[in-house]
Amino acid sequence: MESFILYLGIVLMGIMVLPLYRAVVGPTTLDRLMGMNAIGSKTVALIVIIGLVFDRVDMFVDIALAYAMLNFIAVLAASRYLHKRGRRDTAS
Amino acid sequence: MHDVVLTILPLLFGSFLAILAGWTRSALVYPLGVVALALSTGFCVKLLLGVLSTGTATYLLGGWSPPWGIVFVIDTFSAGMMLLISGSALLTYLAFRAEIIEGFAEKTAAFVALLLLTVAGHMGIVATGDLFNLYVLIEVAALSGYALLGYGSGRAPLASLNYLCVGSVGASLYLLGVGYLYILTGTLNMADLAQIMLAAPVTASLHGAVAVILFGLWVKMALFPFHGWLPGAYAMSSPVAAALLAPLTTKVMVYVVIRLLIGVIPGAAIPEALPDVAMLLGTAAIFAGSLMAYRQIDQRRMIAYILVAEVGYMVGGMFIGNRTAMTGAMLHIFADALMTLTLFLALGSIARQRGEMVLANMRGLFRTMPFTMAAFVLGAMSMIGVPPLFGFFSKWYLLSGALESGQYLFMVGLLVSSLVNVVLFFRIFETAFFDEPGESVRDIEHWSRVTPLAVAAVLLIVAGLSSGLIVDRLIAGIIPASLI
Amino acid sequence: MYSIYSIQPFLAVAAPLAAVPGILSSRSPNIREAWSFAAALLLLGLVACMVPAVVAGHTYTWVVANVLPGAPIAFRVDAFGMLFALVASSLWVVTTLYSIGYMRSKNEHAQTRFFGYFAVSIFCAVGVAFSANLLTMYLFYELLSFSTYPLVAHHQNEESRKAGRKYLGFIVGTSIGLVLPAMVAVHHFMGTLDFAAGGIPLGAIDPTTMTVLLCLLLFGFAKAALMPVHVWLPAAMVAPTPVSSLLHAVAVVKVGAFCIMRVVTDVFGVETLSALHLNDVVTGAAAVTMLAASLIALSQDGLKRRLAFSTIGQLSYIVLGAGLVTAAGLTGGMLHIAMHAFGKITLFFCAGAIYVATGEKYISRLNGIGYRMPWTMTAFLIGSLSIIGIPPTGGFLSKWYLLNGCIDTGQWLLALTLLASSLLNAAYFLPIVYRAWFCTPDQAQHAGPMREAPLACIVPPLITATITVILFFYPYPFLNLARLAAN
Amino acid sequence: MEDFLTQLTSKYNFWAYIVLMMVGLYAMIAKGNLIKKLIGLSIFQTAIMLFYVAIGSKAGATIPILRDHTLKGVIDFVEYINPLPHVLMLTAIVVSVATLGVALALVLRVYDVHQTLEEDEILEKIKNP
Amino acid sequence: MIETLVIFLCCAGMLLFLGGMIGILRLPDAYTRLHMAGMLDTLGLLILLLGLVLYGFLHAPMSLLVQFKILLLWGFVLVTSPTATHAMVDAGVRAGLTPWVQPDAKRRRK
Amino acid sequence: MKKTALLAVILTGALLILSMENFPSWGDVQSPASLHLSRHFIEKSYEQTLTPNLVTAVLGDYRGFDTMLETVVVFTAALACFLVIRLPRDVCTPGLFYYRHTRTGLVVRKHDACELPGENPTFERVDSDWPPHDVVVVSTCRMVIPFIQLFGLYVVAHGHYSPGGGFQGGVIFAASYVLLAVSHDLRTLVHRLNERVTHLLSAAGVLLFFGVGLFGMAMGLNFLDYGALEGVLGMSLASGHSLGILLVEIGVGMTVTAALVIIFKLLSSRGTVTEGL
Amino acid sequence: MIWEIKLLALILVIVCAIAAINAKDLLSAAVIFGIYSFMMCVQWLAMGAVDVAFTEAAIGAGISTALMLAAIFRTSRRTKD
Repeated sequence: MESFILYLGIVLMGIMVLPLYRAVVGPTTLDRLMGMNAIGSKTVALIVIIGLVFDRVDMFVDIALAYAMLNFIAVLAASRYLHKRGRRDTAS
Repeated sequence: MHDVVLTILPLLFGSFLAILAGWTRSALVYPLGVVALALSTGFCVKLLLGVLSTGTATYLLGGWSPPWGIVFVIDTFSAGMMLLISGSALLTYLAFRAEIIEGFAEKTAAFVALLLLTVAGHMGIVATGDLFNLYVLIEVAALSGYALLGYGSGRAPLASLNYLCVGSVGASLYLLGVGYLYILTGTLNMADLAQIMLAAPVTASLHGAVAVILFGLWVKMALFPFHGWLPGAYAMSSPVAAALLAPLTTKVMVYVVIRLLIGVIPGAAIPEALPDVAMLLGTAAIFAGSLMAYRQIDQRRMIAYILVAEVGYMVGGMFIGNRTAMTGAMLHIFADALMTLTLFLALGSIARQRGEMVLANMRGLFRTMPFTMAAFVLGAMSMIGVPPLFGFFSKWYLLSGALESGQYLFMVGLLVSSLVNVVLFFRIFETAFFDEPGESVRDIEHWSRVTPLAVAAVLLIVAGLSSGLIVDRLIAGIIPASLI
Repeated sequence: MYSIYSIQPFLAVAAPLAAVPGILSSRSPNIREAWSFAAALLLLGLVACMVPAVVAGHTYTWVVANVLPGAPIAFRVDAFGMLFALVASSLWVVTTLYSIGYMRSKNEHAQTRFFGYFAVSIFCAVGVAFSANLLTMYLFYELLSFSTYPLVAHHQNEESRKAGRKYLGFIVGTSIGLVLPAMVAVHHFMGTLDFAAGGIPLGAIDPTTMTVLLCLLLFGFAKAALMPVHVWLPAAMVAPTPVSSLLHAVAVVKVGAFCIMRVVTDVFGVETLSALHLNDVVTGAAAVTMLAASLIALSQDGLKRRLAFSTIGQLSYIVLGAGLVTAAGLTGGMLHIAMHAFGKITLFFCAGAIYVATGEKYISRLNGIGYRMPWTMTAFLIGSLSIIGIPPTGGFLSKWYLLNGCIDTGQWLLALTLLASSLLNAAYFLPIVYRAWFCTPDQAQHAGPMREAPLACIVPPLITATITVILFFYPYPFLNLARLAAN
Repeated sequence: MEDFLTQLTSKYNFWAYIVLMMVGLYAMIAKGNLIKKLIGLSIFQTAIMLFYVAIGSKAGATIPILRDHTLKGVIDFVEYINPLPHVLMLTAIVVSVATLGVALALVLRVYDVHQTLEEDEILEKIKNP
Repeated sequence: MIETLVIFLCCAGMLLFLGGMIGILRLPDAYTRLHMAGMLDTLGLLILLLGLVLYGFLHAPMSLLVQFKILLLWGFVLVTSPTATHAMVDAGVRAGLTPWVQPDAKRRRK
Repeated sequence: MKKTALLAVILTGALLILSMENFPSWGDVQSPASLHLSRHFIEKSYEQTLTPNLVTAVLGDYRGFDTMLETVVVFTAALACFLVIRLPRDVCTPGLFYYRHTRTGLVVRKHDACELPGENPTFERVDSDWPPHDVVVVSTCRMVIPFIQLFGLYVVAHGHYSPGGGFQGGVIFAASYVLLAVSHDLRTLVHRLNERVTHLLSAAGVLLFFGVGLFGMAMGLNFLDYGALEGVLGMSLASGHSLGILLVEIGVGMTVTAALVIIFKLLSSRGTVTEGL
Repeated sequence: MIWEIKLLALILVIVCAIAAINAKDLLSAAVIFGIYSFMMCVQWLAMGAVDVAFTEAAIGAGISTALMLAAIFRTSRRTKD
């Protein structure tokens, strides 16, 4: 069962490559933002899984929580940028 | 007992209080700074006297004994450095009273706090006995320095940003080197590290660690190929920041290297090629600094380039590898700091009256601001290396040490740079002495500006005459006997 | 023969400096000049106080600060230093008087500055005279360079600034570029910079290094104007005449010659030099300079320029004396410092007086001036006789000793050079005298009745001329000191 | 070759940090945009932090928070990862964010003055204002 | 029993993730990709977290506090993830990003 | 330029890799780094400080001075931003005033502030004519922010037992304010935490840290020696240290929160502290 | 033990770093830099450095990105390289 969790983690890590591709390649900023959000949500799960692997999940869950929050904030801030500046930038 | 730490605490405390005061009773901010700096200077004097009578002082921060906790270790040389730093900061602070109070409007509190913090950072760098703590202190000093230098109009922010990039890389490289040492020895305390390294096998990694640390510090101290940030940063910023930081930053970094070289890193751990490279860079710095100083129009920029050359002096001196040259490098830290202080203070007061610091704006200054110019002359003479001013004696030791080891190119560099300095400064003197000031000039020389300047200038003579004493009491005991 | 530890040398050195605040702060010219005079007399008194003990063979010492190991900033008064200090301090009194006359009648600007820096220069000259080691000497030497710079560039116009730059460039360039490393090297090899009669013992430094060091010091003290580094001296002639007299008679060039003498006798040591035959380097340089300078002087039309080249030649006599490394030669060289000083200052005073009275600077325009300014030209005659070395003047004595020195060591070539140079001296000075007294003036300007320069400009050359003559008959203050120093 | 492989496998974290560091350094030197430079600086600093954290790692050890700390017992240092590099890097991260903040403030000021973030354009503007 | 449930939930979560990611890769424009990401990602994470909580009962005995925290995280994701997606779409619209229209549909409408 | 940079970078990298030769291999338990200092910390710190999180123990206590300086660095950064980009107040006052009708979202632009009363329920003062976030985002954030702040406090306080501490908690706390500014607007944030408060808070945080240190000195021990707390509160020595760490973490949290909020406010509004991201 | 995760994370970190410095506009660079921080955080977690990872999550993902966005918001997102 432990190895299942470990494999879970590895697969999760592997899946992360796909949004990373989107985030790196683009083509629009929105895509990158989406990639960031997707990676963030995977990572939250990954952190809990690493915690399980270390057998110290009580220590890791705080981080996962903080991670989710900050990911949210970052995404919101970036989309706020697009709110305010996006049109002008696309126009230019 | 608490003397060691009491030299720094007033500054930190003062900076916090300055912010509190700035948002409640803003009239208190400037006096607060004076009190903090004066207290700090006072404690430095006390510390110096104490160290002179009882020997190296150690202070355990948090009460944890080394190597587990952080310690401050003050020997005679570092006590002298601390006094130098706090004293020169106090003089700058007093001299620029008008600028600090008026020039920053609502931001005075922030400025004063940053000023105190940067001084505290520099003093901490000198005091600390822990490699990582040193890094944090470097960053405290540097970060506040960036802000002080970046506050200004025109190109100041760009210059400061440039400084920030280079400085951060330097500090990071230092940090990396500390990591290398840590992985090899498992400790961060300097004394402990010195012990372990004596016994440790000399390997490529050890050499690499030392090289990276020194490389990082060279970047921080603006040694020749990495000097790009220095002239801009000091020439574009407000005169207060330049006068405060120009005497401190590079010199303190040189101090760190010297401290590492003579107290921590055993000779075997230094890569063989490193001293040669350092000598080469030092000599190149002297030539390049002098050459570029010659081409400058702005006088502050010119002096900044001279500073680049002076860094070359010190780096060369400490890597020549004999006792005399090391003494010279150590003495030159004091000398260079004092000279730079004098020059920048004088230029600061002149800039206040005349605006831009180009040669044409310095006409007739001897007539309108005689005391300022007299001090400027003393500082310049010291840079040139005229006895009995302080600059001569450090140069003497450097020359003597270079001769002992047969570093003739370095000797030539020292002499050439002195000669270039003659040309550079006499250009100013000629204009300031012989040209008419012009009709519209109304220069004012206020005693509150002149007094600190005069103190700095007189100190140049006094320190020069007592340089034998300084070498005997402060420096000679620090250099290990193994260095011949 | 014992050493007296006393603050007296320090006081003597500092005496001129004491006048500076007074000069700078006084508003009226009278007070300013009174300060100058007071300081000059004070200095003369302080120096004279020490004469008896020095003549008796004692020395005064005083350590100001221990700055470098083996090289403190210290003063020591010995016979040679006393000789030079005596010359400088006594001539300062006269020069002050002359300056007052000159500056007032020419109505020069910035007189406060002039007198201030003048005092500082004397301070440096006396400092050089009384220094106990090479470091102290270097210190005052450098300060002298910087403090005479404003005097040289006194007129502030483009020409004088250029001259000032040249002056400073040569003097400071050589002192930092040549003397400083040599000094460092001496300190490195010997561990001390103190002047000691023996100098460097034979074999302490290998001969090649020794040669290099000697050359560095010989040409490093560019104030002595040995041939390749003499360029500054004629250029500096743009300065007001009292400055020229200061430069050429009292302070600057004599300081250079003094330094070379000191270095040869007390740093390298006479025995060492002669054993290594290094004195030939010194005498060679001196001989070349002597002849070349005299030849150049022949073709100069500017009075002051001719005097300047004459000075270059005469300084080489002193250097030659140092290079002869015999007692007679050294005595002659040292004595020549004094004799040339009195002679040359007379000439400069006269040149200045002519300029004040008539505004003439060129020899070709001096026809018949003797009738118009008989006192001046008499003094001029005596001065030139002394420089040439014709008997009833002091110049004869020093040349006599020098010639003796040459013959003692059998250096006939040098003796011949000396004589040839004296002939050349005569060839460039006597025509001026001839013109002044025996040619009829081309224009009407010099005809007319006798119209001398102001009294303050006339008295000093007469005094110095008189002293020049007196020194022939009674040279003992200087001669004794020189002999004492040479032995 | 074998040596190289063992080196690579036993120290790949160290190697990776060097690669990262070089990426950051390259950005700082070669990129003309000021914010790119700052990103490079941040990468550079994180690379060093990665190195430090790698120093602390210990095979078969757990995170440096004591397990069952209420039980009195002998704590074996082998069980826990070395906490000291973590402490140092916490401080370093804080320093790096502070540096970033100040740098961005300066960037804002630079933009106010020169209206561009490209270094070459700024230099151009300084030369011909 | 719980073990099977855990494996099922985790696998389901991973599948959803995978689907979402393939959607992110393959779909033609940002809005459609966001749609996939927003829906499948959120659901995947939620299910996966549930699985992990259950696993905690089973193998690594967690304190209730930890499970509560994971549930808190669950709730947090439930609230914020759609909001974030919404904000992103909003931003895209306001930034003037035009939605993709199927070329065939256009033609057919004609 | 790029080629030179690449060359320099590769050379440096090669040198660094070469000098790694003698490093102990990965994860070596017996390497000097895991033996000398860290062994002492792992084995002794719990009994000396009663703090199971070794990182917190070392950070807060053994290397407390480092941590104080780190806090000072953050404080410095805030001051630096303030000094560098804060514009003078008179420059910040805009010539135009915007008022939004709360029902319709219509924005009215006025040249003079006095014409509308400040406390008008139908109109609210806004910074510019940017459209606000829609109700979904705003209300979600309104809901989430207190939760984040609570979590931040928890992280500060629970640093002894789990990862976290003053710094992380402070950042999370600051992030909640950033979220507030992003989801509403900067005016709301400034309304909650005005400049004066943030500055005072940042100084107060460092002063708290400093005060704990000075307290040690006042009790005759060294600076930052938390053992001094033992005597006053009648605790054991180790719990005195534990309390000291807690106090210190609170100070750090205060400073970090305030400083980051200051930096964000200044950066996002270009020094005017009116309209931001 | 979990070296696979570490290795993957390491590769992703490097990819992100290179992508961040090569991004064609600064907004993207900032966003990718945020991802970089996430990955770094995972890397540190896998190495067992929980406190560092926590800090990096808070700093890199949250504040750093927000600050950078704010700065870009106030300047320009244009970049030539």
